[in-house]
Amino acid sequence: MIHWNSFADFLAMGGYGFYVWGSFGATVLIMAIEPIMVARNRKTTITRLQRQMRAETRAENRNTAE
Amino acid sequence: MKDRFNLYRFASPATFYPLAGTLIPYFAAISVIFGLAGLYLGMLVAPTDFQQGEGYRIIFIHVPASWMSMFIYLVMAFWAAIGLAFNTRLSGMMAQALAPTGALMAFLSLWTGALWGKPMWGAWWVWDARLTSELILLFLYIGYMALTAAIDDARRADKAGGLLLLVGVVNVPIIYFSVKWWNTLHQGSSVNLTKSSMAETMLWGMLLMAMCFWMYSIAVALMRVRTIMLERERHTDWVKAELAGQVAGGKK
Amino acid sequence: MLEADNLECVRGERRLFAGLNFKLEGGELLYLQGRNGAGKTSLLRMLIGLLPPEAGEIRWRGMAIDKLADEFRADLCYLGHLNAIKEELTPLENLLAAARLADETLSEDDAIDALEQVGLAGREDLACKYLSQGQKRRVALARLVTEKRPLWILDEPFVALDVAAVDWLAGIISGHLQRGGLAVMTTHQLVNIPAGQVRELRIGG
Amino acid sequence: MLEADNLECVRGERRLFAGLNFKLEGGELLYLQGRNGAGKTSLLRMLIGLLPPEAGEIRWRGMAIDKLADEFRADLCYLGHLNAIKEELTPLENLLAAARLADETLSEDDAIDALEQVGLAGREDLACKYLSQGQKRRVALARLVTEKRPLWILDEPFVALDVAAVDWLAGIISGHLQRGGLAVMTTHQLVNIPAGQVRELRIGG
Amino acid sequence: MLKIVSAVIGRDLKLAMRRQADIVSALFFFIIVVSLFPLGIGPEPDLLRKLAPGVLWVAALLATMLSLPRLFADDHRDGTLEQLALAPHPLGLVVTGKVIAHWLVSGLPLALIAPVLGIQFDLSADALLVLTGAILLGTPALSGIGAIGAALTLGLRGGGVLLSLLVLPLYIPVLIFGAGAVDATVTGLGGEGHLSLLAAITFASVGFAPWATAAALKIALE
Amino acid sequence: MLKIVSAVIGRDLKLAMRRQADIVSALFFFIIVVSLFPLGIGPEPDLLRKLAPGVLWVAALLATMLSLPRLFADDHRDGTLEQLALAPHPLGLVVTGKVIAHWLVSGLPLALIAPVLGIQFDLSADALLVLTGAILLGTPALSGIGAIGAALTLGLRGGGVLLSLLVLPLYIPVLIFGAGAVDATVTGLGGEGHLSLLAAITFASVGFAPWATAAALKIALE
Ligand code: HEM
Ligand SMILES: Nc1ncnc2c1ncn2[C@@H]1O[C@H](COP(=O)(O)OP(=O)(O)OP(=O)(O)O)[C@@H](O)[C@H]1O
Ligand SMILES: Nc1ncnc2c1ncn2[C@@H]1O[C@H](COP(=O)(O)OP(=O)(O)OP(=O)(O)O)[C@@H](O)[C@H]1O
Ligand SMILES: [Mg+2]
Ligand SMILES: [Mg+2]
Repeated sequence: MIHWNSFADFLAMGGYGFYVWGSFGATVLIMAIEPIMVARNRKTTITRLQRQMRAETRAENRNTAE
Repeated sequence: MKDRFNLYRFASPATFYPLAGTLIPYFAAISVIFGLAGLYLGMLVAPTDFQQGEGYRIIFIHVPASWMSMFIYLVMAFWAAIGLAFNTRLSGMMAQALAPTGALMAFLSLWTGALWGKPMWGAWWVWDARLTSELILLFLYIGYMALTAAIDDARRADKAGGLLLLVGVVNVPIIYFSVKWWNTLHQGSSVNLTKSSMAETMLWGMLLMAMCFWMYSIAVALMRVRTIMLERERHTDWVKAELAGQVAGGKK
Repeated sequence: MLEADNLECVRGERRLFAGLNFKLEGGELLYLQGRNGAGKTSLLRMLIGLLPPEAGEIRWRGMAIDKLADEFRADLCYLGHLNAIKEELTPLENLLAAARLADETLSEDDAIDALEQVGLAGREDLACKYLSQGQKRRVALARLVTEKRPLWILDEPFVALDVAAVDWLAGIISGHLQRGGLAVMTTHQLVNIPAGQVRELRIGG
Repeated sequence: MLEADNLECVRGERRLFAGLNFKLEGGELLYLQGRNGAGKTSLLRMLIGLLPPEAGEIRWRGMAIDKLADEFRADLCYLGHLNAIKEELTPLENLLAAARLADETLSEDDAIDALEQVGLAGREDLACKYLSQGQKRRVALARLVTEKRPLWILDEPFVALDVAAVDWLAGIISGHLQRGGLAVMTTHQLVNIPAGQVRELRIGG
Repeated sequence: MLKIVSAVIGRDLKLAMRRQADIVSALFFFIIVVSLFPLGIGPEPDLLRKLAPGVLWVAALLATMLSLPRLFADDHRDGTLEQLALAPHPLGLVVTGKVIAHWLVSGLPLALIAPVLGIQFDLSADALLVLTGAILLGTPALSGIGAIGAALTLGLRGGGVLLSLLVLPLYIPVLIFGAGAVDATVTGLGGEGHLSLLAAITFASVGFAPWATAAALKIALE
Repeated sequence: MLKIVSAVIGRDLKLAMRRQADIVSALFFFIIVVSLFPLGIGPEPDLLRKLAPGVLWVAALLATMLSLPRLFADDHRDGTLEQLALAPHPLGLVVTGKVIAHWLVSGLPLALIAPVLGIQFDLSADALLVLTGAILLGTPALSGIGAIGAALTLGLRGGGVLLSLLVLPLYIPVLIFGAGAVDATVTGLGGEGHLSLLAAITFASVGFAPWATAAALKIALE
């Protein structure tokens, strides 16, 4: 069922390789980078919020101690 | 009054957050499966197009990306309407979580369209109604993100952004029907479930890829909305518990 | 006539107050107190319907104010810390324009009378940008002389006024209460309102 | 060291003061007084060379300040009512950036020490927009801890500070005077500066 | 209803007259931008004639856009906007008045000066007529749509650039039909179709935009 | 001397990074304005190719101009400008730093995106190269000259429009030589002459403008 005769054919895309692979490449790149960015953003947000929370509890403890 | 309270609870971040967390892997997995199947059909099995040669294979990205760019905008407008009407907290967060993905889809539609246009029309870009309105869609996404980022107060940001989404929604039918209303270079609709003008494998490849894009968008948006929830609800008890749990249980 | 039912206010991320209740009848003045940032201005803006409360309801003559809409606003006169006057217009023009926009009829003579009462006689034709801070405030207060609406909401009305003007304004508010009007007011200054029933409400500890 | 000779100030069309003279030596504090709008801020801005006087001259170490230019400014530390801090930067970044722009060397450790002294320990990494009004003021004041310049010009430095911070700042100013520094200050609050010679100057009647 | 709209228009026009800078500067911006193009592109009359509708329209868009940030900003800063929102009639009516006044101050002068600038580009009398008509018909839509953006960005830091980001994409249909009308006349196709589409856009946006704007203003006032 | 300039640049870039909106919006304004023209003028590639240099340059002018009001406004409002004026070195050096930072944030991105937009107008590779070079060479002059206008209108009501009135006429030489360079390349004459004139303007204005700006700032601070 496979339509291509060789891997080189597949890469060449009948002369449209640049356009087809340009499209697929950009898509793969974006779909790989976006989740990574989201995950990284999530991690930094969590550490920041945790630090803020610790600072707040510390401040509260100080207030109640006084 | 009671009715409203129920709705409020249903859309409560505290219940939605863990639900989203469990759903994400499933959506991601489905997306990968559909993607692989779609690529197999589209890139390896589908025959050459008699008019466009192998160049037509861009369709397997171009059309799903274009569809998703419009669909995500509609979903955001839907959430905006809900948010403005019922003042639910979750809807604004959903809209904000979807926006970057929608913008990327619009960008991909433009990018792949441009790469397709060069060999087919001999130009990277023409000023035709569909292309222009898709470009406007990208601008609307960016405008929405810029507006919500510029407003410090989250709830005001949601309302103002929601209003913008609703005003901009007129653009979506213009994109969709532009090929009918104006006589343009861009090709008209060819997906028609009753009488398909496309080869069977092409059609299936495209539909599978569309599913892949759809599931991908859901997964990414859910990931993003979870972060937004933590940020916005950081003074509530459930977020504090969640954050404390993350320290004890290590990275999740 | 004016009722607050279990109001809650959240600004930014902080809950300023919750479960706030009061009931005000004709002839009564509600005197809001609280330190800076306690949420007094926020409460006033809820009462005039510009800030939707996080929870709870405000009723005027027994109806929710967001249902009443225009009817409620036709009974309301609000004076914020901003004077709402145009620097380019003269006091007289400002007063007339404000009345037209609030859908009231105000004759030029009445307007001139009002300006005279607030001590601006002879300055009716000077653009407001040449007035001093206190005189600008007086232009804004002139509205209280001409307006005959039952509910006054005043946010720090005594700011920038000298002693004589403070007394005059206190008298005006008393007269309003004696005619059966209601007023809600905040101020950091100690002012004695000679007539009418004064009730105090302290928010934010 | 700092001398004002027959200064005159005109703002808009009004003459605020004229024929103003004073002389300030090391270890002395000049405490400017006057009602709102008397021209205190205007005088301070003349002293730092941002507002040219209508008439008269200001001398530092015997030389006119507009001749000295950079040399004078290298001896000067000014704190206006604006805090001159960037909301987007953290207190630490703000302090370091201010020092670099003022051509001073400030190590990160010293900056952290200064922030701790003004009671901002633990907030070095939080963007300033999340700080309260008083905390923002403290970031601005942290400059006084790190800076070692002889002439301080302070426009209402106690605004927005709580009691503890007011005492702390009074102590800092005393220390500066004891080290032989000069200071010119305005404030509407009554503050006791424990050490150094305090001279008062009232402008505008 | 008409009373309040006309009261708002009267007040805004009086203020504009007192300030003058407002009216003059939108107009001068328009003239300068239009005059910049021949400098950037060169003096060939044929080329310029083809450019004229596009350039004039883009300049009109930009001139309108630049005057937008002040549409509500002054009223917001001095507290008048609050009072307008508290008046006993729908805020949408007040906004309608303000939009009309804005058009009278910033749109109408553009339409009046456009034929003069069109002559610089060597347009025919016919084309000048259609150009004027199109700008007359289209600028109210610019004021209406722009009001939404002005209300959404009211009081925000860096609001000016944000405003242009929000509003320019929504201006595109007006631009296309407005410039299309003149183009069609120049090429002999007749601009009526474009003009009627322009009129439809203007009616829709002047009718609908004030209510969206009023909603945005209420959000800004919270 | 270099130390203080680089300190200012470092701080301004850090602030721009924190805000992001600043960088993005000038860029997007540029993209949108450039995209508006073909919509107004029609899609003929021949016509578009002739227009491209003029349109890109006018858009660059306008994008730079719109970002100018905020060049000193933020520092003015929060009191930092006073402190900068009181630092023990000439204010002109500080302004030089701010102008360079402004260019890095608003001019450089325009130069980088210009070739992409040039493709939309179907320009040849040669023309794209000269276009990028011209924008790279010319935009510093825009920042420098613009800074004078920004300082002169600092704190004035309606400053934005006034600013454009002051600054746009002064931008005209940059526009003429910048667009001329691309034009000359397209027509095969070679754009070197224009480019060197552009470089001269840039050198002169970046060297001289900060001192005029510093004087204007001192007046605004009185
Ligand atoms: C940057 C340029 C382009 C943009 C913005 C664009 C945009 C879109 C959009 C929004 C759709 C989905 C709408 C619908 O399904 O009716 C679409 C579908 C499609 N596009 Fe494009 N397009 C571009 C260039 C091209 C080019 C160059 C080609 C091929 C020569 C092309 C071929 C198609 C096809 C075949 C479909 C599917 C239509 C259908 O079957 O429903 N597009 N495009
Ligand atoms: N739009 C807003 N977004 C976020 N927080 C706000 C907003 N407006 C006010 N706040 C905060 O809400 C609190 C209460 O503000 P409010 O103006 O109601 O105080 P107030 O009691 O009137 O004080 P004052 O006596 O100083 O007038 C303050 O801490 C303020 O910072
Ligand atoms: N740029 C200016 N143009 C015209 N008049 C001005 C200007 N700046 C200040 N004034 C006026 O000069 C007078 C003195 O102002 P200044 O700020 O020096 O007063 P101050 O003594 O510091 O008052 P406060 O105690 O309120 O701080 C005021 O009446 C003010 O209106
Ligand atoms: Mg208040
Ligand atoms: Mg002062």
